Amino acid sequence: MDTRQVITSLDPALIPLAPLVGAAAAYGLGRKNRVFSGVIATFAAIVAFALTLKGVFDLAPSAIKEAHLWRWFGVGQVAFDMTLRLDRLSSVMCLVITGIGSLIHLYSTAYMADDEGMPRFFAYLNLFLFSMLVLVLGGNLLVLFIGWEGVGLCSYLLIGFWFRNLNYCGAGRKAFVVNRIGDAGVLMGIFLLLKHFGTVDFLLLNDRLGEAAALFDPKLAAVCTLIGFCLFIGATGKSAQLPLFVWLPDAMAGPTPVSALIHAATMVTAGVYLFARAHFVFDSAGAELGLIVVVVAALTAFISATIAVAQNDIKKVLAYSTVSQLGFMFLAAGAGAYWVALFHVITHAFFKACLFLGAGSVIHGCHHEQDMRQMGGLRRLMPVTFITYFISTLAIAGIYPFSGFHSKHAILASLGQSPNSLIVASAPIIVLIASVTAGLTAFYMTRSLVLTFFGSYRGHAHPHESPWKMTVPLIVLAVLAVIGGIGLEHSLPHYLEAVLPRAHAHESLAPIDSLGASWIGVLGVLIGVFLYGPLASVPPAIAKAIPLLLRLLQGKYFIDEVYQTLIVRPLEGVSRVLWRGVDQGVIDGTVNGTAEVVEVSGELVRTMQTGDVRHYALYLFGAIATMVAVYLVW
Amino acid sequence: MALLDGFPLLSALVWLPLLGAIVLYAIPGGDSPEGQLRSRGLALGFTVMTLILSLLALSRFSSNQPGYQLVESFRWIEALGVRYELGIDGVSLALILLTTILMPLIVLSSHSIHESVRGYLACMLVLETAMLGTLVALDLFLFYLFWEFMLAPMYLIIGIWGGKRRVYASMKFVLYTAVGSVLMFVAILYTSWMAYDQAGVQLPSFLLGDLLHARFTLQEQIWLFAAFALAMCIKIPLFPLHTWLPDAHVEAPTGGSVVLAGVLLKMGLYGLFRFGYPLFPDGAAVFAPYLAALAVIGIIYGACIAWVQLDIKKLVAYSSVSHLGYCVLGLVAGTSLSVTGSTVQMINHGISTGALFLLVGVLYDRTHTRLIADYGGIAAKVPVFATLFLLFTLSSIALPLTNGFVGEFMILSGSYETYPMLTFFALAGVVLGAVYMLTLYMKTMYGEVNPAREGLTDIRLIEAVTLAPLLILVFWLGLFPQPLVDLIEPSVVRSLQITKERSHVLRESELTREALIPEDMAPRGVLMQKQSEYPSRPMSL
Amino acid sequence: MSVTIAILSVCMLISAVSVVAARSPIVSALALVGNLITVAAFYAAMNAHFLAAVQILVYAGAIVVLVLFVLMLLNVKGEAGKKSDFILRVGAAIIAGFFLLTVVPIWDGWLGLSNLSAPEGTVRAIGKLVYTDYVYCFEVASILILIAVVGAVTLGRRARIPNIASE
Amino acid sequence: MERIHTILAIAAITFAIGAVGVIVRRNVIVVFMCIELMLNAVNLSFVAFSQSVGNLTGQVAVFFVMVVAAAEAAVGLAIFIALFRTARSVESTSATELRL
Repeated sequence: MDTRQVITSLDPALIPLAPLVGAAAAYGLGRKNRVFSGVIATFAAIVAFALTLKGVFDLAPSAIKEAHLWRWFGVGQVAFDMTLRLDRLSSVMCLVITGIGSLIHLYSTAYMADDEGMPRFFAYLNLFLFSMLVLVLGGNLLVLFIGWEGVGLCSYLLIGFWFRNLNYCGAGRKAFVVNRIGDAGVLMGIFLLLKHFGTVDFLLLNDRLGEAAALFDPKLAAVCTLIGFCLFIGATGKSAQLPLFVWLPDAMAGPTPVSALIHAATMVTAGVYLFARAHFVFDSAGAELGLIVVVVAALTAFISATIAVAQNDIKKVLAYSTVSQLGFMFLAAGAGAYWVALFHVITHAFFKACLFLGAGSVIHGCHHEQDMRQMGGLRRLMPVTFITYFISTLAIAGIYPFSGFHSKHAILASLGQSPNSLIVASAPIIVLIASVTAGLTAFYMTRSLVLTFFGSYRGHAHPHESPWKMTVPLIVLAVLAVIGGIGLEHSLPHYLEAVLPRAHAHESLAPIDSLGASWIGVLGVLIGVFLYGPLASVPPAIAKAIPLLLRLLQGKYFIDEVYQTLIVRPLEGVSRVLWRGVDQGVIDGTVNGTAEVVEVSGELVRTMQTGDVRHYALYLFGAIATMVAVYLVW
Repeated sequence: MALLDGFPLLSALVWLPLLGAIVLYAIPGGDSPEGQLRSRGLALGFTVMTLILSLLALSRFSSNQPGYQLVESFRWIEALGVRYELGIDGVSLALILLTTILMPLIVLSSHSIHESVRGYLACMLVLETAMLGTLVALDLFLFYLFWEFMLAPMYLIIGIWGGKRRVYASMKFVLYTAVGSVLMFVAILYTSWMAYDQAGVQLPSFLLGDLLHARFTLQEQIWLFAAFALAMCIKIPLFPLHTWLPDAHVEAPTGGSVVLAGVLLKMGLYGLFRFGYPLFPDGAAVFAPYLAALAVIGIIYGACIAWVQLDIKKLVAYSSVSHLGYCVLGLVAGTSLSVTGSTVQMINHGISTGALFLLVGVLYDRTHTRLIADYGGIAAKVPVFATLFLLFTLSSIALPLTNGFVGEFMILSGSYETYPMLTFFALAGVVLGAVYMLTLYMKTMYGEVNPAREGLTDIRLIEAVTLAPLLILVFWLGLFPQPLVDLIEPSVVRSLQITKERSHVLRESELTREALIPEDMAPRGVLMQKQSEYPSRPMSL
Repeated sequence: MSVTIAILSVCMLISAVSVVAARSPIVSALALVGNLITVAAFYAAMNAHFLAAVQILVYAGAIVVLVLFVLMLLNVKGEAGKKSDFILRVGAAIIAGFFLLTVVPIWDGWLGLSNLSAPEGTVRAIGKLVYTDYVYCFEVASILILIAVVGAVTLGRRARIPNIASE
Repeated sequence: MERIHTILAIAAITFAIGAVGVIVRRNVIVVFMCIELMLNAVNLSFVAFSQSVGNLTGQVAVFFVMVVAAAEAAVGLAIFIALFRTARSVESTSATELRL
């Protein structure tokens, strides 16, 4: 770990520069010719991908390419620089971002073809790529924070892209605000780091923590736990974990490519990347932090899986499945197996992006119809979309040859071998919940597959296969979803060995055993096929039997409503009271009150001026008399 | 620059706008169309010349040279010991630059004023003189003179060219500020008298340099600082004393709002920084926790109320209360990082809120209404305006890469060391900030187009020219704030130094055996404890 | 001696009260004359002979005559007995009470004065004093009287002052 | 009883009566007379004091008071005539234009 060579090179700076220039060009030139903006944006994404490849090509295991751009700001010893670093960890993320980003850009040129806001869309999409790359390449926590809030902003802009519809904008605002709550956590973490270690630069932090650990500083664990917890809050905000996941389902209001890129593949994984990048904080933190993370992750996975089962909107199903899969990633991250979390990030990026783009293709085909009950029997009408969707469903279900199995299996395995004693102790329960969730995942994905592609077409549009620009990315992603698991199972840990602790491959099972190990996924698929295939009458019967449970699941456990009534409404009420009551009532009251007092007393004195001389004589002599009396009495 | 050595740069800087106002009235022509155009041109000319002078001052200012620079000192009122003493340091120069940059933009934005334009511009120029004077004065008496002098033109601007309730608003504004500053004047007199009494010289003096040698007991310091703080906190405005701001903003014309939010509010903070803390360090230390608490309450209180506002200008006004709460927290926290951050945030707030008011002005000129309900979905109608409004909103909610973030981050990280709990609540302000600004943006810009706003025209050239410099500044200070920080930091560190030394001197003179906070910096081990560099009383929150 | 003082005091009080309480102004003018003469008698009793003479000559003779002249000129009838409103009467009573309060210390000799005999208040003595120590006052007094005369003339002239009531 | 004390007491009483007269009476001229009454009371006490103190300054003061009284009478009466001409009455209640 400490034999790292820091090479100064411009690569890390060029990678985010491409989408930035692309965004400006797309918006600027695109206004004249809409399609042109799509081309520029896609080209910029591809250029970024190429630059990443070039950067990664000659990257030695423990080498770090650093671009120290300029001193951002600094007072006294505390200083923050704009430094971007490309090392093995960030290169993996960059490849995923730019790779899938380019595919999705290509896909969007067709998907958004008939939307007059195309230049704006592609400008925001490229801006998102820029922010995500800055986040990943950030040399210190502050530059990471720039990307962190940048992606929050882009997701706000893209969710509310069709701003005519107010509740889309509401969803965008909700996403931004909930992310902001998470960002407050990251900020808190930064302040703690500054206070206790004087820097937020990852390399320096790594050394100082190493020093402190060597000195067996008693307070180190406590401080790191606190910092870790703050960063975890930030991660839950950005990666939609239990308390702060409410924004992700609403984020489906944005166009589908946005959901695919931002709310499936890249942005939501930022939390996992933060864990991997700041692993030294979590490693030296107390065992309780790891346990909290794992428990929250498991609960999130399970709850969102149960909700997904009862959703009828295809994008909502995928959204909750994303939240669930993120739970899996945090299981691994919490357990200290950072490379496994990254492994699942990559495989999830492949099949989830494919699923979303497939859903997008279906929606595009059915003229913006998102309700699965209005679809069905599309396998003949949209064969390519069907095949790719089918493959991805098998992948996410975690069935042997597909990538989903390998990463999920690695996660469950990592729980057992985690250095964190508490996690190992609680591993059985966590694994049980995870397996049940995996089964549920298989079930609801198969349900969505069957409802959309099998049976007869229930909608009244006439769906058609999407053009090549949409199907090519689907195919590429489907292929990656298949080979991703096997391909990366051993090469990824080897690749990340120098950068992440405990990055060593698990012994891979023989094909037959792994087939056996994926029995949960197979079981889920079979139940799904039977329930929504031949025994189609059974689900409505179940629904009638336990209406309460169904309403609870469809209503998403009413978490939104709980937040609304417990936090938003009272806050608004209090603000109104503060405004009317305190601000105008009390403070202005006293101010205007004093004015009135002066006015009233003025009025009183006025009555004394009667104009009659004798009254004045009275006051005059009265005064003299009292003076005389006082003089005498005194 | 040899030829400029003798030239009294600061006096020229201060009195040039006043000369402009006089020239405006000297030339006949009054309110005829070409007369108005000529007076606008003249006013613009004078404000730009003042800007050039301030840039000249910047070029001749070297930030690492200790003490005040470009000092001019003449005897003025001999008997009272009042000297006409001007001088600048990093902090005042930064605020001067903010003023001289905003003023030309305000003159440019005055195209919406049609009746007695000459009077309006003259008021603005006189106001600029008063503001610059306040920033350069080193003599407490002169400072107070300019401080009071600021009220008159502002009263006229709100009172004559304001909205419907302008008389009430301007009266409230003037009375609020006057009450505070009268008390301050008493404190000034007392201070100078004590200094004169102790120093035994034959002439009293109001010079800051001399007053710093005076000795005050803790009791005196508490009362004197309270008087200063009251005047300054009304101006800032700090939480309970802020109710004049929304009324003043709502009723002021566009230019009035910009100068009020952009510069006038900063005078309070500048006053505290320049006079309040150095003169009465222990008194300040006693008040510090309370001011910090009020600041944080102000942050959250301002944000909450802004959220439920119906009038855009009132919303932005309450957001100013919230933003300046950060600046106060930064100043009171007392570490060099937080005080520098507070000054930087003052400049940033001036730019972003100034721009927001200009934008509201643009809307107001077209629709003559400021109610959020009258707008809706105008992003489709005015895309360029919507983009500009979005960018300045982002700067206002402190998004990284915009100027707002730099100041806010420095304040919060700086004040975390002295007031950890308060900084945690201030963070809630960051979230609330996003809530109310985005709500405003959503309600006005997004959704179906409001039928009443069909014929809305997009930004004209003159409005774009007014906003362009501010937009450049937002991103330039967001990406490269270090030059500004380098300008401000040495003066802040020096002022903190003076305050700490003076606090020791006063404490020895009090001969109280108070346990001093161990001043030596803990060796930079793992847990680097850095207490506030202001002398702090044991009861910090 | 004390008998004359007593008589004079009684006359003084009666005339004072009748000035105030008299129904018609003429009666009160006459009562005022009586009062002035009593005061002149007091001066004589205290050897202030010059003052007694001047009192009678100036005060009783000139001022009260002038008053009577005005009374006659304006043909003022007595009031129709309208009592002035309550507050004034109560106020007057209270003030009178306060002033009478001063009598108490005088009465029990609090001032500690004695009956020293002062030099004769003859014309020579007062004249010497006026023209030596108080000559400035004397000049000022003469100017004052000049101003008073000029004032009276301007006020009295009929033509110049617009008759407000008639407009 | 010292002679001086009775005189002073009488002067005080007369002064009080004059004050009451000034306040109570509506007729302006009677008010004027009451003022004269008060002045006389003061003169009396002046003389009494000069008597007890032993020098003549008291009496000179009385002399000057008389001068003032004379001037006052001249101007006062002129005012009353002007008042009568405008307000047709000498009641103080009829001249209240200066009311706020």
